[in-house]
Amino acid sequence: MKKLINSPDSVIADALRGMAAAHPSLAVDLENRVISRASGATQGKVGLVSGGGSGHEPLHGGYVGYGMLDAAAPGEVYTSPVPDQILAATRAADSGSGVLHIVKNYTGDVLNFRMAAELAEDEDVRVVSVVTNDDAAVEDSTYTAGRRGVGGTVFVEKIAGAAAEEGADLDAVARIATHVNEVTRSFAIALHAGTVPAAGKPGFELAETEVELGVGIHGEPGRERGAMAPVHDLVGYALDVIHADRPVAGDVLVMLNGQGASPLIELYGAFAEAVAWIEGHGARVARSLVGNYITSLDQQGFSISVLSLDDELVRLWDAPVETPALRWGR
Amino acid sequence: MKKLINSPDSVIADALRGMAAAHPSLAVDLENRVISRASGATQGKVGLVSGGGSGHEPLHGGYVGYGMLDAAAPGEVYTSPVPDQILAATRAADSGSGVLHIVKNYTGDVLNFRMAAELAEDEDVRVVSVVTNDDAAVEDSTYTAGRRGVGGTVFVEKIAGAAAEEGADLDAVARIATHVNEVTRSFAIALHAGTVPAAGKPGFELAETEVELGVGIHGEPGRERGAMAPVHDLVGYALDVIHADRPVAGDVLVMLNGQGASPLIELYGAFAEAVAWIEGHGARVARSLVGNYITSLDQQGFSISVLSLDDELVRLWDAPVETPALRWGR
Amino acid sequence: GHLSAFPAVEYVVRTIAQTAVDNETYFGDLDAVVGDGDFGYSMARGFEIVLADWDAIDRTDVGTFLKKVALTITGRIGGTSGPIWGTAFIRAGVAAGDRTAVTADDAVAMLRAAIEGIKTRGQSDVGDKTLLDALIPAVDRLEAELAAGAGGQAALEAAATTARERAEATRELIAKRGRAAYTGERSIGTLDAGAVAVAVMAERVAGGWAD
Amino acid sequence: GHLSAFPAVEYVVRTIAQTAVDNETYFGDLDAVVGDGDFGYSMARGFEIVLADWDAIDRTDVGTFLKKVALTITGRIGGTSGPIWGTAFIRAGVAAGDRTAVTADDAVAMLRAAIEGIKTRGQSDVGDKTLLDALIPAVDRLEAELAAGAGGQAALEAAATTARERAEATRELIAKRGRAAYTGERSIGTLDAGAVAVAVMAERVAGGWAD
Ligand SMILES: Nc1ncnc2c1ncn2[C@@H]1O[C@H](COP(=O)(O)OP(=O)(O)O)[C@@H](O)[C@H]1O
Ligand SMILES: Nc1ncnc2c1ncn2[C@@H]1O[C@H](COP(=O)(O)OP(=O)(O)O)[C@@H](O)[C@H]1O
Ligand SMILES: [Mg+2]
Ligand SMILES: [Mg+2]
Ligand SMILES: [Mg+2]
Ligand SMILES: [Mg+2]
Repeated sequence: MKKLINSPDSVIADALRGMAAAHPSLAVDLENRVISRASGATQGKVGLVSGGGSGHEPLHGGYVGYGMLDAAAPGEVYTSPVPDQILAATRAADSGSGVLHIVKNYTGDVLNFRMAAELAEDEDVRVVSVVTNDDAAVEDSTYTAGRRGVGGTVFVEKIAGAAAEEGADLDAVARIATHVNEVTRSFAIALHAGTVPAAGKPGFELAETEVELGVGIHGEPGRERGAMAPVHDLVGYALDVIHADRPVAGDVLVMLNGQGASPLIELYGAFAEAVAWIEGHGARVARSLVGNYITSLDQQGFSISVLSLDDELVRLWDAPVETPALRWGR
Repeated sequence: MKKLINSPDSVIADALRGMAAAHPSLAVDLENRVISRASGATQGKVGLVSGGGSGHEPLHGGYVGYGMLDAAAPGEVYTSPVPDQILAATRAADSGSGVLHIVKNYTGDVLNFRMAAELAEDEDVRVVSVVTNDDAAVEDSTYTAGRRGVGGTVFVEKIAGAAAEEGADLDAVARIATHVNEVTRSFAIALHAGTVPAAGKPGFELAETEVELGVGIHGEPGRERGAMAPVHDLVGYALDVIHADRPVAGDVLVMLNGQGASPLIELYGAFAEAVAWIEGHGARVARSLVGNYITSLDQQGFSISVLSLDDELVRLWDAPVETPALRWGR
Repeated sequence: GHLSAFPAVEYVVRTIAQTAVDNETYFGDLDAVVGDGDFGYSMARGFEIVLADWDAIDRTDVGTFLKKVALTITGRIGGTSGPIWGTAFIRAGVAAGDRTAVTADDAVAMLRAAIEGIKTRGQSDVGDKTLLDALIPAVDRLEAELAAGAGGQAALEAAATTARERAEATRELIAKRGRAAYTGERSIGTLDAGAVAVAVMAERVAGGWAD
Repeated sequence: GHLSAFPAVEYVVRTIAQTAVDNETYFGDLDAVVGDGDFGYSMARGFEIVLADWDAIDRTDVGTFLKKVALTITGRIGGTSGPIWGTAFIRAGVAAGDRTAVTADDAVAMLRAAIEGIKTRGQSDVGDKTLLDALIPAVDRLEAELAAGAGGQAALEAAATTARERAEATRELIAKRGRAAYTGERSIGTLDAGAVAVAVMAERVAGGWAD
């Protein structure tokens, strides 16, 4: 394993210093590991906080800014942040109108965010949590840990962020966030595992002829190993799973996301296949994102997220956003 | 080698279909392989055309749009486009005010652009060419092919694009483009070679303990193999070379660019080291870009480009831009 | 060094912490099979601070001591393990209260409290393929041996043996909680990292115990 | 099939094209060492169209024929090779003019014209570690052998031998042109892909030639 790092222990601290230097629009608290808007919490606006393990950049720090998050709490690589850190992010995001916690559904994230929310409530900050769980690869059952939160989290942050910026109150922002999560499904396929710096070797081994179908964003194994195939077939497999779980119909927002080490030229090729599949099923790609939006370190592969649009969601999606990783309209 | 492709022969065509579907602001001519603004050439504005081998995405197609290029001609992977294709891009960019060709200094690119320029002149389109050659890794001598054009090309496209948008005439746009190239130096280090789809194996082999110092954007070998080292040292090496060639002083624009397969968390860490080095040398990072802007397929590594800013360059850099890969101010 | 206020409690906590630090790679590798591989790193980073701060931890009473350790853990260990192990230490501390010495019965009660805390926090129980699958049977065995009149050393050895057997037996379980749960059936055949950690800790506690 | 209008010229062009197609991987691998590895792909993609369109190429005269081939090449082969090989075919075509048959002297003149075209287009000459390092000595040798009274087959064999020797000798050169030039001294010890291609083509032309 070769990586552009100083040591596995300094990865997060070094990256935070880099983010601080690269983005004057961000305030980066190196001590507490909190990324927030340099402008501070917006008076009268619901605050949006997310966080989770690092290694998914630009998620979440890259989505702090006008129209999306107010603060983010990055944990160690693939490890949820600790309660104190989330509490500090919550404080940074609060202007008195309450704070929405956007939490990806992993036990560690859920537990630490819950503890942070309790601490915040003790300080009279009202917190509502929305747990994202859009991964169609995992069976949803009350007997399991449920579905994982993956790519749909980006949609939740953008759309709930726009609603908050428009002045919606905490319950309304939570409602739209919950709705976005409900109408989104994602599925990921990996060609080659990423390497956690502290581990020093890829999270799993795949032969030249194999792919991991339904892989998680932390390199968790998926539903099965499959045979390597043309991107047409891989994209078709992913969309078949999504479609079986929640029909792909009407106008959709599609994110063709790279896992970190698949080049953009491949992601565009994969997106072309996704559009062909979706149009072949009578739906329409009305909005899209193609690129690295929720990654898994240097993992090779892609994920597809499909959201069913309605007029309000289109309006909120199109609303201005100004963050390091997503920017339009201003 | 596993890639998200259908076949090595379809990579460019598939990616162009994907770009067309992803970006309504672009007109993608699949037949001639030309990417231009959907709005057409802007009346009264100098047209900007660039192009070169594919595999460097988002360069150049991702920089077509308001404030940057009018059209781009993507060749086969790592292979310059053909004259007819560049001519078609030139036609798409021309509104009667002449066209600037931004050409990276590689024999193939220079020859094909020259032939295209001759064909365009036959059609009474005035063309001026600016050849970028900012790679400090290569010795510049009239007895050689000269320096390679690398990361500085992004700066040239952005800044010359802003000048054109402001209404500068062809000679003035060419002058600023030439100036940007002259005040920019770049240097790249690779940890692991990228794989050209048609070749099916990495362009070169590096041991776990080795890095390629001064590597080119097509995986061309650099000045020497070096020992793998902490990112602090790698960044220091790159900046030492740049500094020896053209002093890093005053206010600078820095691009910490990923070669395609190095994750953003590492690029931010590398950028932190670059900022520390630059400030340690009494200069100031006044503007920056951190991310994948000129890639080499799935190559692991980074490049640094440093441009000496003055007030006019800052103004043109900050001017609004609206392209798939670079966007601010609108 | 400090004067040991409650040597048995300190010994157990210190052994747990040292085990976590010593087994960073091993525990991480176990978690990597169907989890995400951070268990070893998280535990080592958290417990190494416990060791670094060791002499300074408030020893007013056992409850205070354990709660301070708990705070260090939750403040430093992210992921699932922070809340889980933090809760265990908090609850054990609450059960110990202002005691400054701990009997065998107290110890069992503290472990029971820790287990209840983990169950509530993790919404988990025996059979879910978590550390509880080693911890609960081990504490049952400890209590039974002590009740049957075994000495501390013998009872701990027996409990460690049970912990190890049950940790091994997690291979047969489908993970229902934690990150491994997302893999469903594919988790069969793999060891639960947390259960193995409990077994190794129990073995080291027993191995160094002197009645 | 078509009726061959000028069989010798057609034979040479066809052999060049077929050699390019057959050696895609080999030529690409050679270019990958210090270049960028696309030489084989570019040549194969360009010349396979020449072969696919073969029967339809305008054969009004040798000049027209070669210029049509040249257009196919520059319109399809990107990189350095398109302009270089395209220019070579154009210039040979211009030299051939409206001839419908080609003598040995004509052939040498056409090759000389092609070489001049490459030099001008590429700003290159013998010693720069390009295809010229095989092509120029080979044409010199061809001319000398013919002047000494050798038959076509013998002269071509001799020229092919020279091309091969000189291609091998590119190992000793520092690349001064093309992408390999950026590596400076590190290009020493490697073969120039273009020069090897010229040698293989010359060998195949000679091998299949019948006086
Ligand atoms: N809900 C739960 N309740 C109790 N223990 C759990 C739970 N989920 C996971 N664990 C334990 O935690 C261990 C993994 O810890 P860790 O790697 O920190 O978690 P993660 O990376 O999934 O957040 C598992 O091996 C298991 O023993
Ligand atoms: N300036 C030049 N003049 C003549 N031949 C050249 C020149 N530059 C390169 N070549 C030849 O072209 C070959 C490489 O062709 P190609 O791979 O198409 O070029 P590139 O990928 O560098 O654009 C070299 O092996 C060399 O023989
Ligand atoms: Mg984890
Ligand atoms: Mg090339
Ligand atoms: Mg884990
Ligand atoms: Mg080449």
